[in-house]
Amino acid sequence: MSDTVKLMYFAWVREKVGMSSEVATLPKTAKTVGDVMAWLKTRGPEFKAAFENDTVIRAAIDQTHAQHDASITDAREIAFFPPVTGG
Amino acid sequence: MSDTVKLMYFAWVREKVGMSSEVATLPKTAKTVGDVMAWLKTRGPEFKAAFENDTVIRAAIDQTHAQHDASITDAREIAFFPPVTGG
Amino acid sequence: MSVTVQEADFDVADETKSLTEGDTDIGAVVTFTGLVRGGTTANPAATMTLEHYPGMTETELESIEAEALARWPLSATRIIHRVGPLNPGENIVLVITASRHRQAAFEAAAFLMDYLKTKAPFWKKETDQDGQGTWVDARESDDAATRRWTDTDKRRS
Amino acid sequence: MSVTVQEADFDVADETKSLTEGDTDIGAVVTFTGLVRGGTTANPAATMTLEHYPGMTETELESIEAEALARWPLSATRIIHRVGPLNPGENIVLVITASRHRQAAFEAAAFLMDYLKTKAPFWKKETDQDGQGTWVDARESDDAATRRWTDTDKRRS
Repeated sequence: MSDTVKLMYFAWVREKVGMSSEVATLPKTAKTVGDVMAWLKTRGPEFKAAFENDTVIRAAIDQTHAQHDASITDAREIAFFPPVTGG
Repeated sequence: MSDTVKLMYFAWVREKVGMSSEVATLPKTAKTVGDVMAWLKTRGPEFKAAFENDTVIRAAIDQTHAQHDASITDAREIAFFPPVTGG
Repeated sequence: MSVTVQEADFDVADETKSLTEGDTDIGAVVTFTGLVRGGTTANPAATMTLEHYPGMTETELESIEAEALARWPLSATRIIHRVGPLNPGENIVLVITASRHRQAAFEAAAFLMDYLKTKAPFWKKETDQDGQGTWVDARESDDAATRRWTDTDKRRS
Repeated sequence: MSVTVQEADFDVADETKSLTEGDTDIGAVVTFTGLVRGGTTANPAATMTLEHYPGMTETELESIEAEALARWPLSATRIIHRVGPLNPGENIVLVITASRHRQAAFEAAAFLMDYLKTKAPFWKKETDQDGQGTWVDARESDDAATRRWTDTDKRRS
């Protein structure tokens, strides 16, 4: 992956972290979606609150649904959101 | 049943017998829908042609679907038609 | 909760609106529209004429509708079936179901069409460009579609 | 064969007409309309706000539509999903399927809605009369409805 990645937050994840997107430099040890969430939790109380119960949070890499163990290699955009409720 | 009954014919049954309805006096031996069809076949070549392959013909007694072995007791109206093709 | 047999065309939007207007408990509306298909290159477009059994048709359709209302939690249903001469592309039949939830609306609409196809006394005759008329044959697949909803047979025996 | 995400309302009749006009090979058209339900007496009508993930939404909907076209012989499909603030009784989503035969149209419409409900990145927030906002929870029954179409999982792993 490039040095920086765009992180996006939707619905109550967005509300809890207090922003809809940011450009972040991830630690080199972050290899999967789960690793990114673990790192995000260390970034302050609002992130800790948002990702506390992280098993319910869904993710997408470059606008495609991704499991928590999915590799983030070459990812340009990683999004975090609750289970979808459209329709 | 009363002495007379209204007989109705639809679709190709109607076309083959050459009429859409008639009031008929059935023979006292006719107890079921099948008996009526057997009697109708004896009423001339057009009826014989219409009811020749009578297993495909459907019937209704007083506007309710009826099997060939259904009793015609108290029937006021008996209809004969091909399998339905609406919709 | 009403059925109509008519020669005139119907408007799906108008029918949907009058069925659902003012009822905010409805979360799902399914409409099914059946149309006259055109012919093939080998056998070009035929006109269709729909015959029915006045009186029994309405009774059967109301009975089918009552059965759907007993099986699914529906807010409203509507059945319109046209009769008389119809050209390719024209509407034949309309079924509308409205419910709180989509599954009930979908299932009830499919049920209504399956039952209508095998129980309601309508008959289609196609007339080709040479004026040759042919009564449309019933399809075994329609009987099979109806059987999936039940094993019982409601005909008198 | 198109998907649209928009704030504006849609007209089911207009969309159906533009999808099917001139194609006399269509014998069956199914429409599904999802609406905002009103509240209960205990918890009166709330307004709803629909958020989505621009870009991914369209990609997901197109992928769902392509999957339906691969599974059923469809003449045409249409998906419209609204976003932004919506009041009770207002339209949320429209799915239209057109086919030669009714079974394909019914099944494909139900499939599209099941997939849309569990794959397309939309989120609903309800705001009650006191201004209190609540994100709508996903329903396990929606996941179950989607699983009936397949055992495979298309998510990256």
